[in-house]
Amino acid sequence: MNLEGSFFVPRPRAQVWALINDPEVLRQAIPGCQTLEAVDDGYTATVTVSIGPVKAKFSGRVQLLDVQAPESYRIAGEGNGGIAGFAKGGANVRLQEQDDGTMVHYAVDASVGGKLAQLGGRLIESTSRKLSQQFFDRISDIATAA
Amino acid sequence: MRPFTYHRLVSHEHRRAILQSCDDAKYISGGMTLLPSMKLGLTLPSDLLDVTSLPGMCDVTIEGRRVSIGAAVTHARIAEDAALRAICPAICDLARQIGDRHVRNRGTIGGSVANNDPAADYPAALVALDASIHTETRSIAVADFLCGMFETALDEHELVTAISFGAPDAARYEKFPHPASGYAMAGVFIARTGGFYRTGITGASGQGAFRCEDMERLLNAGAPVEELASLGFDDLDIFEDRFGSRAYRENLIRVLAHRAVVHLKS
Amino acid sequence: MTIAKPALRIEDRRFLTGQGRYVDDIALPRQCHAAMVLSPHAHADIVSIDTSEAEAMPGVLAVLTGHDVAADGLGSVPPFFMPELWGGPPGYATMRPLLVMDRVRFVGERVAMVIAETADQARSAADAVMVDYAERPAVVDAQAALDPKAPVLWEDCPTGNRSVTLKFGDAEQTAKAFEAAHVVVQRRFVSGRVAPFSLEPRGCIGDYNAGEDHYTLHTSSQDPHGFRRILASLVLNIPEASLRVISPDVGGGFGLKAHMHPEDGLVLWASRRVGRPVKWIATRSEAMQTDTQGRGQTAHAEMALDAAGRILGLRVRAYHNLGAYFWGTATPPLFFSMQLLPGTYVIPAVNLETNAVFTNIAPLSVYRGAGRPEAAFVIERLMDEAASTLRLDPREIRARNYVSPEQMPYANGAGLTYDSGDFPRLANECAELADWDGFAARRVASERAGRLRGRSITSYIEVAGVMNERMEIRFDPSGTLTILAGTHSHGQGHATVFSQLVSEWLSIDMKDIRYVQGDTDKVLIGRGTFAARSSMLGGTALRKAADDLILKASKMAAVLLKVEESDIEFADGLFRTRNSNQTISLKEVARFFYLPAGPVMRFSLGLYGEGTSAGKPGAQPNFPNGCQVCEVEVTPETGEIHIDRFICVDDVGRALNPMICEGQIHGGCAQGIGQALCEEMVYDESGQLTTGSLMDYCLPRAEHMPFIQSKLIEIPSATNVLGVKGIGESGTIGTPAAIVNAILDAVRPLGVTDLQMPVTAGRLWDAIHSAASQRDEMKGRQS
Amino acid sequence: MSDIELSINGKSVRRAVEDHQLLVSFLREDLGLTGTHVGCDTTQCGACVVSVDGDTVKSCTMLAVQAHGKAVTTIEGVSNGVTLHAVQDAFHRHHALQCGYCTAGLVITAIDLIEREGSRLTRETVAHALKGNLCRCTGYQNIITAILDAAGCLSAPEQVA
Repeated sequence: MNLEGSFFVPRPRAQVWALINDPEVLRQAIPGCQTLEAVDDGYTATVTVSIGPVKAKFSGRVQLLDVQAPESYRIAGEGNGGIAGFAKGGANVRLQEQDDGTMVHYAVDASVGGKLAQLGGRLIESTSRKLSQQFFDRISDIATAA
Repeated sequence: MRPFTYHRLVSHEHRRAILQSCDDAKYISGGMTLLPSMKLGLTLPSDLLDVTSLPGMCDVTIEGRRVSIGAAVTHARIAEDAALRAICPAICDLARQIGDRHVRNRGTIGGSVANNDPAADYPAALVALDASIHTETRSIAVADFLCGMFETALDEHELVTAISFGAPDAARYEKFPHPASGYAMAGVFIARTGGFYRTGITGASGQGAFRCEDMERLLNAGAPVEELASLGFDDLDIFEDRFGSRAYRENLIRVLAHRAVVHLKS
Repeated sequence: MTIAKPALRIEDRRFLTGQGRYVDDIALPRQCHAAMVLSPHAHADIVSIDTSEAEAMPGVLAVLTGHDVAADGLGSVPPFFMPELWGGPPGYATMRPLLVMDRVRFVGERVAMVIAETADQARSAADAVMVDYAERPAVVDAQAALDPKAPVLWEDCPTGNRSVTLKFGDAEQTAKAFEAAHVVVQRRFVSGRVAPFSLEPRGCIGDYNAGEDHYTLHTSSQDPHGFRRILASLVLNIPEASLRVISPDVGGGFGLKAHMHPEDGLVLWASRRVGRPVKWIATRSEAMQTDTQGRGQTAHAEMALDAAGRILGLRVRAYHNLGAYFWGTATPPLFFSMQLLPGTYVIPAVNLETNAVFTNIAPLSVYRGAGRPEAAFVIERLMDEAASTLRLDPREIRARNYVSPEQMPYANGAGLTYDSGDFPRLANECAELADWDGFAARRVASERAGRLRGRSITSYIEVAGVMNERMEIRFDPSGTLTILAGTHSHGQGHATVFSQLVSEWLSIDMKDIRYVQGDTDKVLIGRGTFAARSSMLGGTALRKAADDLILKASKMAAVLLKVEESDIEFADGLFRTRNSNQTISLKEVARFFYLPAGPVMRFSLGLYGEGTSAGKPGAQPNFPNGCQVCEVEVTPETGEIHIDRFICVDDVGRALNPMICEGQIHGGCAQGIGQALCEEMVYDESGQLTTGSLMDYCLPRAEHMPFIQSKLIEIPSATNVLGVKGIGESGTIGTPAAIVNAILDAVRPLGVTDLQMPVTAGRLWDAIHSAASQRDEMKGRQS
Repeated sequence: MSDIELSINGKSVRRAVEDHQLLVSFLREDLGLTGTHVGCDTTQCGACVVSVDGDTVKSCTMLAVQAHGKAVTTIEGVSNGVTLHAVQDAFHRHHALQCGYCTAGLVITAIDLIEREGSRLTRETVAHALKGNLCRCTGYQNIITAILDAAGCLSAPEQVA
């Protein structure tokens, strides 16, 4: 699954950068995220995801990589859903300074393995898109409201 | 399959009582989506509550132009019901295009609606017919009920008991099935009531069935069918996969709408 | 007379009444069940496996891993054979363990096995086996795997991810042909991976008898003796006599079941470990991930022609995606996809090459047609490209290039010598049946209805009949007889066809013939059934068995009729003396072979005949061939494709049972249509299978199928006494090209010049749409 | 466990079954009626089709407890064991089966189809009605022909062809 998009936040770049590095913001933005705890090189997380009749609970880690403050990073996650399989993916996020705020550009990639992958491309693809979109929509909402 | 306890519900009191005692209960009606995902081990309920014997769940009632279909009525029954066909043949034709004949003999309208698969057929009709979804305690307008793919306004363990709608003067469902799964790559339901058109489109968007107001404006304005070809869907999350690009699915919506309208006008 | 008659199948009754007996229908006393733990990663090191939770679950008897396999000394499995055995260069052969211990190389690779009281319990516990993986980068595309920077699957393979390169023809001569060409057409052709998808998933039951130190395997197999050889000698390291393999009713094979799979060894071993019979039946999801697949070839092909449309040369560079292992019978598709590239045409110079490449997807093996459909697709698509370029009728360009009957036997330049065939005649008959000349009117009618009509004419040739075979015929004292077949029918109707042969040769009523196959304790040896081999090799061996039996019986007849053996003739089931009218029936003679005393004392006890087909001319292959005319209608607004006409004219050498021949053609065509229009196994970049169920993998349904009009032509094969040519694969071979060429013919006027399989409605619409956009753009630029 | 009582091929059967047991496993494993097969796990292949109270259903996607009180007909109950049912006979005469694995589901489906649609069947409607039954061997052509013949709908030219 690949998804690209961008949104505008009427806030200075430094402020947006701080937000997207704030674990509490990330926790609120990651769809289905129940816990997000800082560890040495990132965070451990538990996330519950529903796809139709299927509900899978993933435990895994979230890392911020290639950090070029205050301009860009890659947020990468991978989670093990036990019987259901695993999911992994990431988003390259870039903040572009503008006169009246910040443009946030993102490019998401995600893949799913194990039994979940057998649910059918239709469900996997649209769920990954939906969750990715939700994540950035929430970031956008939080940043705008901040 | 993993062990679970099966309950055949006989009344709503019974239903509530059983729910009290279960960790992770799920309703089963036809089971056409639930059982396959349970077989894969991806859904592991502790209890299955069979709703098909609850009172009224298998009734089809028609009062005046108001149609009410019990949630446990099968697709096959809807396809073949003579009274329904007399008042709203399009819903029968839609039901006849779901899955295959064996699936239609088990699968139910309530199960399909509660699941809200973005490529299921009924949601298109529900949207176009401005249907109401009934539960034991309330009735929910379809616009409020469908909340994106696989999401509905149902509370946890709230059970769909019936679907009702006012029969349109005329309606038509056109579907292009996915070659492998048989779900809709795109499905367009167009209803006309009192000279006004209402539409419901399924399959094409990852977010589920939607109403196309641009299309309705064209139709209500009496534009020639050829103008449907100018419809754009840029603001929608149109789905794409190996069997159909975004452009292809957008085209299917236009072509299917064209076919439906030609049929309605014939 | 029964041969050449459409005799109804004697095996039908048990299937029609639900009395067939497939592996999963067998329940052995005290049997328990196995489930596999599959790798969810395409490429990863196994860091650790924790079986403790699984072991504690209800009903679990054992949880076994690759370490247990190693500790018990079970052998790993090499390919059935490598190209070297067929005269190719040596390549890199992988050794595949039954359970992987250290590193997984495709999604679905088996890393552990759970044995439990019930299948549900075994599957639940398999889900609870915790495997910790360290992922490695994966590569799924064959050409990408040849990039020096690509992840390497087998570090000790000296040629990176390339196992072997096969070359045919003459590079220099071909280069000259291209220099002299009036026109060169070239294209890239992809025959994607497809699933054999037998309706019966694979399954097996292992049963170890400790008292006798003997194993029995019930398995869904096309080749029980082949399974036994590998399992006994390579996996279990036991004498073959210590293993009995029974292949009962088998619900379709299509090449998938031509070779053992890891589970066959695992259930035998597990049965020894737990002391009970162990059954394993694949779920469909599991089968989609773990089963071998077919095709998997990308070919860059170019053809040189003169101004008159005569072919001067053919150059092809191809890549076969082997998957993670060189496994099973992956060798034949490598050869046949190259060696049949010249097709039915005279091509003076060919330069052909394929590279077999390791990637992180499921292993490649044979699938109905095995290489021949890939070859036919390349040559037949090129012929239409050439016809289009030279503005020649597709029928005419073929007519100018066919190998003529007078040129037989014909060496095709790629290592095969066709023995017989009349390609021009087949093309003419096919075109006539298809009302070739009426096409223009039909095209106009279609246009009036808003649809585009296109057509194709496709010639194909296949090579059938590999290896040797053995058959036996046994009389019993009551005068009925049993055929013990080394071949293995799993839908092909052998019980009927072989009985027809024996019935005619020996004048024994069909109802007095019993047919036995698929049990290594009953059948001495055999090669099973694949590659359209059974009518020729089984039939030839059966003929020899009948001759052997008649010879033995005629000695007895001579004694009974009190004449010299040379005075005895056999005809119509009777032995007759040449000079008198004395006769005695074969049945009566047979009875004497079972008497406790009398003339039998001079002979061996019992009457049976055995025959093998081996050595020249028995081991020469035959070359089934045919012609197909296909007409399609395309609805341009949706890309929907309707196959309106599908005519097959097949040279079957000799039709032993025309009804069964046509049934084989229908089934083959359906698989060809599937590949052309909807079937493809697709992996994402990380090696995850994205077509893991029927929700995404589109198997042809009744609605997809045209009405196939079939005609059988009999031009006897010179390579076998029956004159037969194999029919089992024929339908699959030309069909993909026939369909795609017809579609292209329909949409070429819209500017579409190429299409890759599967040509789904969406893909076709996209092609039409982008051709239209390009046209508009060109117009825009010009104006 | 639940107690169920149902009719199988005309005979009354009373058993205790696990709640999670599928009808197909009840038929095959508990009753030994192995003519009904399993070919997929996503309710698509139709190898497991049986008739329940006169409706064809996929027995791999129905619980045994859900069959309580119902009348089930499997392939074993289609004929009397001596004479083939007209549909079975047509399958035989038209070579409508090869490996036989999908055959039970197809015969049950065909009988139902003919009972419902009778003489109105055409090649197209039969092909459409077989959407829920996969066959990998025959290419469906002879199956459709057999069904049309059993329904008395085979047109004369086809019989010649």
